[in-house]
Amino acid sequence: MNGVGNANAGVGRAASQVHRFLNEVWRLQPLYVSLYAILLSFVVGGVLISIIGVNPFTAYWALLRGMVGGGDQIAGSVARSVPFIGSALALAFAFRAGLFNIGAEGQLLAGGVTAAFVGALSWMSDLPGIVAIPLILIAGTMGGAIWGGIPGVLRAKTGAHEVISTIMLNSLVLFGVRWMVNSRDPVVLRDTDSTVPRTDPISETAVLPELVDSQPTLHVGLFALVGICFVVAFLLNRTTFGFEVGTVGLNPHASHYAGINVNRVIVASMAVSGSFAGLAAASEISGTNGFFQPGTFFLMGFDGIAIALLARTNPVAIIAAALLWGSMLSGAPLMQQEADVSIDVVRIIQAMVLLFVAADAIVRYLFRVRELDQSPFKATSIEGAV
Amino acid sequence: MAQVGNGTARPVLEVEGITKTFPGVVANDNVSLTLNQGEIHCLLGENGAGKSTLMNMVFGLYRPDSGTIRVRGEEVHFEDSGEAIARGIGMVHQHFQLIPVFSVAENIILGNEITKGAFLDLDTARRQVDALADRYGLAVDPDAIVGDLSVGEQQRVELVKALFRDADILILDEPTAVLTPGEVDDFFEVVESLTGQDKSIIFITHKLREVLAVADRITVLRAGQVVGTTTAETATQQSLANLMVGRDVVFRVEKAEPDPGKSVIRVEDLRVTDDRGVETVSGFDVEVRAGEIFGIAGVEGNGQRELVETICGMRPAIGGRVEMLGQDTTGWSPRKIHELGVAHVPENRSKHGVVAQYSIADNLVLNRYNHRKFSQRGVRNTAAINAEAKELVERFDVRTPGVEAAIHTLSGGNQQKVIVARELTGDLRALVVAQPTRGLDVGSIEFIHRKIIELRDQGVAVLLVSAELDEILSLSDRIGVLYRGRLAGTVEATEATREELGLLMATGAQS
Amino acid sequence: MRKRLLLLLAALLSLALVTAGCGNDDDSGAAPAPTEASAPEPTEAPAPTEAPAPEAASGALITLDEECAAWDGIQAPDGFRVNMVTDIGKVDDGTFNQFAYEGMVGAAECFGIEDTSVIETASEADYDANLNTSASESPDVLITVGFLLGTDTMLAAEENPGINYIGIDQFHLEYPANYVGVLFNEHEGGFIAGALAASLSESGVVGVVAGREDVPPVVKFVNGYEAGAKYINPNIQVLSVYNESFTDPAKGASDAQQFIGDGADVIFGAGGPTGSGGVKAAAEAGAWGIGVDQDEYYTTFNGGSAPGSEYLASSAIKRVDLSVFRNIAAAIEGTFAGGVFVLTAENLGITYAPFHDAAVNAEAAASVEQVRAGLADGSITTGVCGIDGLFIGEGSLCD
Amino acid sequence: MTTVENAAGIAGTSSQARLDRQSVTGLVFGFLGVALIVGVAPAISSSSRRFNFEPPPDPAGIGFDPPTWVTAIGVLFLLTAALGFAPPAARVWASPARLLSALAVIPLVLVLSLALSDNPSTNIVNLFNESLVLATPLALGSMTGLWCERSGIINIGIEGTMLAGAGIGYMTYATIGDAQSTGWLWFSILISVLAGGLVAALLAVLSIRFGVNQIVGGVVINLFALGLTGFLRSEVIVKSGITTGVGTSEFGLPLLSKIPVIGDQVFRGQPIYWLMYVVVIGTWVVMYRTPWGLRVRSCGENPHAAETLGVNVVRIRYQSVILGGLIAGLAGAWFSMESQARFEDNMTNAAGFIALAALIFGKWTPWGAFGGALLFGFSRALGTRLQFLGVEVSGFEIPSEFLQALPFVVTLVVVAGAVGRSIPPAAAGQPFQRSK
Repeated sequence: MNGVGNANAGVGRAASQVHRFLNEVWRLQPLYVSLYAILLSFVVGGVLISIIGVNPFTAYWALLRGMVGGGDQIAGSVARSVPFIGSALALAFAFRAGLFNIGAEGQLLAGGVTAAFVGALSWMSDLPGIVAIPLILIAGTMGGAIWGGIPGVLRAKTGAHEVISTIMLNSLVLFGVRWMVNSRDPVVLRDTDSTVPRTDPISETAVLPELVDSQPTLHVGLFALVGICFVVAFLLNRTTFGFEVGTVGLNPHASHYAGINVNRVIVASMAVSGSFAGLAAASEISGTNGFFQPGTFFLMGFDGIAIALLARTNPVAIIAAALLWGSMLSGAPLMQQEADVSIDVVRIIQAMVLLFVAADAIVRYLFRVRELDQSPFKATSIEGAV
Repeated sequence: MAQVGNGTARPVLEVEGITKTFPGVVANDNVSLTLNQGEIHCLLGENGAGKSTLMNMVFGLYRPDSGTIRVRGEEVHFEDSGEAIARGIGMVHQHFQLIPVFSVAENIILGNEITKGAFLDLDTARRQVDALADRYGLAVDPDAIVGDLSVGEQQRVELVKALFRDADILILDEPTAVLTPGEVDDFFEVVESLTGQDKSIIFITHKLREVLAVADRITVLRAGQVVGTTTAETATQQSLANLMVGRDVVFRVEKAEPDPGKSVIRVEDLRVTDDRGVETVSGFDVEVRAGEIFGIAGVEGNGQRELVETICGMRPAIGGRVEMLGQDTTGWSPRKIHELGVAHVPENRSKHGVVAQYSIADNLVLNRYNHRKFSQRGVRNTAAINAEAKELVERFDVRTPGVEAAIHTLSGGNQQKVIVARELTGDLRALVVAQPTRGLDVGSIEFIHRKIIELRDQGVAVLLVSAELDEILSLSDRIGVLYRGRLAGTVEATEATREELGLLMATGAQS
Repeated sequence: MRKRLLLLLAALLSLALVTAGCGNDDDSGAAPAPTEASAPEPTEAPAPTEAPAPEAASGALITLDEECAAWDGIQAPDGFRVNMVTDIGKVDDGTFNQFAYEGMVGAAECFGIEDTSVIETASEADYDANLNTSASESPDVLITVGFLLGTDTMLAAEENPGINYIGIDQFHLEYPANYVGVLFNEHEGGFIAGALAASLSESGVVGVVAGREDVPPVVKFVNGYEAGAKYINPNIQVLSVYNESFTDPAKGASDAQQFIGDGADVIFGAGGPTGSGGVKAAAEAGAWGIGVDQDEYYTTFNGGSAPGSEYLASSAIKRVDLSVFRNIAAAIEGTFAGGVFVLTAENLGITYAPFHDAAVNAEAAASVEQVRAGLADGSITTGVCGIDGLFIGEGSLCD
Repeated sequence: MTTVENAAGIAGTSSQARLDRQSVTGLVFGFLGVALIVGVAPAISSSSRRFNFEPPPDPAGIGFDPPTWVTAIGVLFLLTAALGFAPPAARVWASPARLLSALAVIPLVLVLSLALSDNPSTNIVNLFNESLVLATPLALGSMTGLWCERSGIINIGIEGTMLAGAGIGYMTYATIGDAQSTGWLWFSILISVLAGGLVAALLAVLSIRFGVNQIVGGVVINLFALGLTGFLRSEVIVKSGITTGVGTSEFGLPLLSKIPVIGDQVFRGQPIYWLMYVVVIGTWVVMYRTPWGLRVRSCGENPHAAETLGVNVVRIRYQSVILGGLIAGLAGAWFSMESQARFEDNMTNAAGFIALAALIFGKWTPWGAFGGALLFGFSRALGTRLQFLGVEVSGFEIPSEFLQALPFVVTLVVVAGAVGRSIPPAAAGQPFQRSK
């Protein structure tokens, strides 16, 4: 760290050369801050790694190979990232409506368990894949939408703050699915043939086609979730619904004045937001797991918050942020295996990335990056801005 | 202290060569000003002329780029308003700087708390507040919650706040904007009595009549520069107005005789509660006909906001009915009412009128984004929106670099023009307009007034709510006074006098 | 389907018997290299009647050093590699992750294995990727910890026939030749703890602070505990609480306080740090505590330096380390063979810890040892299903 | 977050045709009353049950007959319902009756659960006592939130702050100290507190100095604390070999703990538990009775007005956020040095988020937030109690997962049903730029 401070001038000079190149050749100016934030975070992580007596370059080399060291690693990293896209979109979409949906964790579970239930229905195996696959995805999406919609309804009808209600609903659904999947008396969703508490396996016909036989499996769900990002971008920027969501998020009073039904937008945004988490869960159930186990989505919702914030709630940038996040988690095991550095370090690096991207003033100072535009992280108060 | 009469040339505050720039704007350009002991010095200028900026520097809220400020001959460089307060400067801001959830006493002592040991001593504070109130004739209840007070009472709290801090240089920023004519007179008495007790006062306003009534000396600011200093004896309304605006100003709004048609807006026995559940409109009746402007005068806080919001569908009524174009629209959504051909220029520009972060184009279609013209099958037609926006920007003379600029980059007047442009376009049958020119410069005011009259001449029923009595008087065909949620009386504009309206506003009773 | 399970259970239990024999061999210290669980020629099994000496209440708890001595003469070849993938958690978290790790480290020291590495799993979504990463080093033995990894371990074992997989707590109907599923008769451990609790209790009320109910070993411990307590004192009242998390010692402590408030004077903790929290709170409050999995005298009570260690009566031991150790040894020896490897009271995989500082009266000590021996020789059965931990006759898989 | 709060305001004003909360409550009580008298009371066992006030053997207590009590509470509910629709003169009694009925839910649940259990008695003093103990970190955490949000800074990093306090405090105790002696224990608790303050200072710098969205700041803190404490645990605490030690010890309050029967249960406790009361009362006193508290509240309501009176908004916000952090650090010490002297990864188990919920539940007031923490602590302790009493409803034992979910259900129901909209400090979440 101190090296960075002292060499600020040098870094600044070098950085401006890099800027010119990036700027003129690739027009990547908006990315500077993010790139430097990542760099800085790895430096901080490297210091920690050195403290425990490991050569940071060895560790990072292993991490890098774990992330992108070969076709299998790349596919695995991408596959690990796919569900994060959904959980991050869940936060990002609600955020546009001025709602803080920290319930993706629960919406994933609700979507996953619904998808697994529908996927394992006996008549699913009679359906062709072209019907069964959309059906299981829709089921999961609906599950997520309903679980996301509840806090929306509570917010609209009773004013209950969505931060409380989503925290409570996260726990409720977790206990609910644990019971459903574990209980033998009565049997709710448990696969009674398994000693592991999980649901019955879904029908073969409902399994999403595999793209690469990596660990975890990279499946067609990738296209669904990446596609959804572009759909959401279009939805938010080009449709009347997106306009309503954005208006409610920026100024609910003006929305009310302009004839927008604010309550309906709140409920719809929460439901749509939950549906993304539900879709992500369904695609995991269908493409990777083949059954539902309550622990599968552990922390995916909370990581989604960080990813969405890292991407500044921009739906397309979420793809990149999720890839970064997922591949770091995916690469961490190799770092531990080869360098004996635990995943905690990756967690610290991730927090740092988010920190430096958010507090871009630090990065701008260190690397002499000009302020391009108002950072979306700077909360603007409506009154203050006018 | 010796009694010092008006005009004694002993300066207590000298401002010399002050310049202050904000990004893109020179707010004050080499401004100089002297305040003498015991005088009332009026600072006159249009909105945006730089009056408040200058005073915020004197009060330590802003720091000047260059120039000096001297208090009683001593040069000062305030880091914050605490230092200004310590020098005996007090300021009553145009937008009251009060904390609504606090009691009066808490608001008054905040920052200069009275303590007993480590704890707040609210008893002593109450006694001191009462004493101040008695001494200056400013009745306030120390235990009342400020959010529950009327604006007039809130202003008294602001004054007591300054006096509590032993201020002897008082800066009053547009203090009369929220008062009835009668209250204004009372207020002037208070101000006079303050100068009698050794206080020196800077009085910021853009109302010429008041300047002439109260000022000893007058300094006129225009576009950040001092364009003249004069005394009340030598100045006339016309001369001051010309100085202030920089050209000849026509006071009267030209308009033809009204030609009222059939009833368009009819409100019967309307009852509405405010956000806290207090009934603020209680049994209001009015009828506005096509082709007339019905002005509603009244002190703010008498139910204007709730009335307008209910008529336009933004707030549910708890009783009575609203009828528009022969249909019972009580309980309709804002959208349904809008689609009936009812436009609404909202009172609170930043809260309701615009979405600050949106572009001018998006704000221009804020309540029409779903019309076929601007969206097809749920997809917005950006080209059509921008084309419409360009046309409106031109027609309404909005000064902007482009329609895609965020609206918060515009001045208040131009933002209001955007709202007016949005609302006054299309097939209108009725227009509900609240405080349409608040905070605007003379040019914008004239423009908006013209537009409203144009609409009325086209046969639109206009309900105008304004706290500016001059605006009501010059635009309206008929005038109603809103007092405690009821219509206290209706007069024909041609027969209305300031005095009569003032009395109605203050007491709800006709003389 | 249930019939099929029952058949397999029968197979499983018969295998368990065999393993049991091996266990006793170790105990007697006379055996050469113990034969592996799954090379079943029943005749090889020495007579299980050779019960441990009565005074050896703690003698049933063999150390890894003693185990190592029993495997005297075996050395790992150069380049022999053992890898491990934990369940969610870490190798120092005081749960089966740690005990498995200790077994691996012990084996590495004993047999001179130089190449080991561990991956700690942070999320269930990482199971298959971690197994794959670990397998990429081509280890000779790969230990996977936890029943949730069972499915992925099975796939990995089929894909990598050259790697010997040791799966802790993993039960399947069939195993490939390179995959051993290690199971534990936790219900027996719970039964021993329950018997001890009932023997110690004066109030006639005992409690158990448990982990999550959807984790079968936890249920096996809890129900075994209840059965054991009632075996000693049919009128005893057993209070039990499942918790939502394994890492909430504060909640465990609060549970124990509630038990004590209702008269419990012995508390068994069966749920990782949450359970330990209950045991420690009980001991500090002057009620008896009984630990789980490993000897909590050394972990929760820091070798006796933590307060209340005189109230830690014992711990229900589940020798994860031993199972790992023995299977690694088998792999080195070349006798590794797929199948179920059950640790039971019979083969000393399930036992109880020494009393250490606790003044357990002779009567209680004798009765707990009697119960252990009874479970070991089959004269006592727990009445709890070894698969799902439910009581037999109440809808368990064993019915 | 500004916009979020605004959305709530709109949501309320425009929702029309809503039955008012009071008549809904009345209807619910009426329905419950009928159900209790007609349905429940005859169905439950009439064998006598007992509430004990102290642990066995021979506890003091009161015996009762469940159907009678259930009927009595049912009648109370019916009366409450009737008062809601009574002539205006009688309605003055409606509000106290509703409160009484709401409180009667607690004995109702206890009576019912004991009646449905095969255990004839349970120690209710202990139940309430454990509720308070479980509420300790939540109450402290909600005071953290209170100080931050009352000064205008939203803090969703309470969880991370607590965790950092817990981890760093125990690390100090185990490495620099000996994990044994009282002196080191108190030193380490102090370090916990300071660590909490330090983490909060990070949030303060991010949100005040850099104008970072306060929610992002909180997320960063949560992530960072999780990684850092995990790292420290593995690399420092475990390697030190001292994974457990001597925690704080109980003491009885003078005189009070000598009260017969309950004194020794209710008025005995550990130091951080007692400090919790000090913090709650202290928060209330300082916030409402001192000049500084007045200034803090003014910064959360209208910082610009405060600035015009010479209040240094930036400094006040730093001070309150850091003070909040110190309190969260103390809550962390509760986990790692009071409840148990040990540290586990993520051992705070979302207590920070629950504390946030308690704060909103309590409408940003000290006593309200404390009440929210109590409610959560009570339903958590009750969930445990119902589990081990073996409550069976028509032959089926309630699954443990349902009872574990109890606190979350109760909070959700209360927030959505009874508390409704709570209005946060007006300026919470808004960055403050000093005038220049």
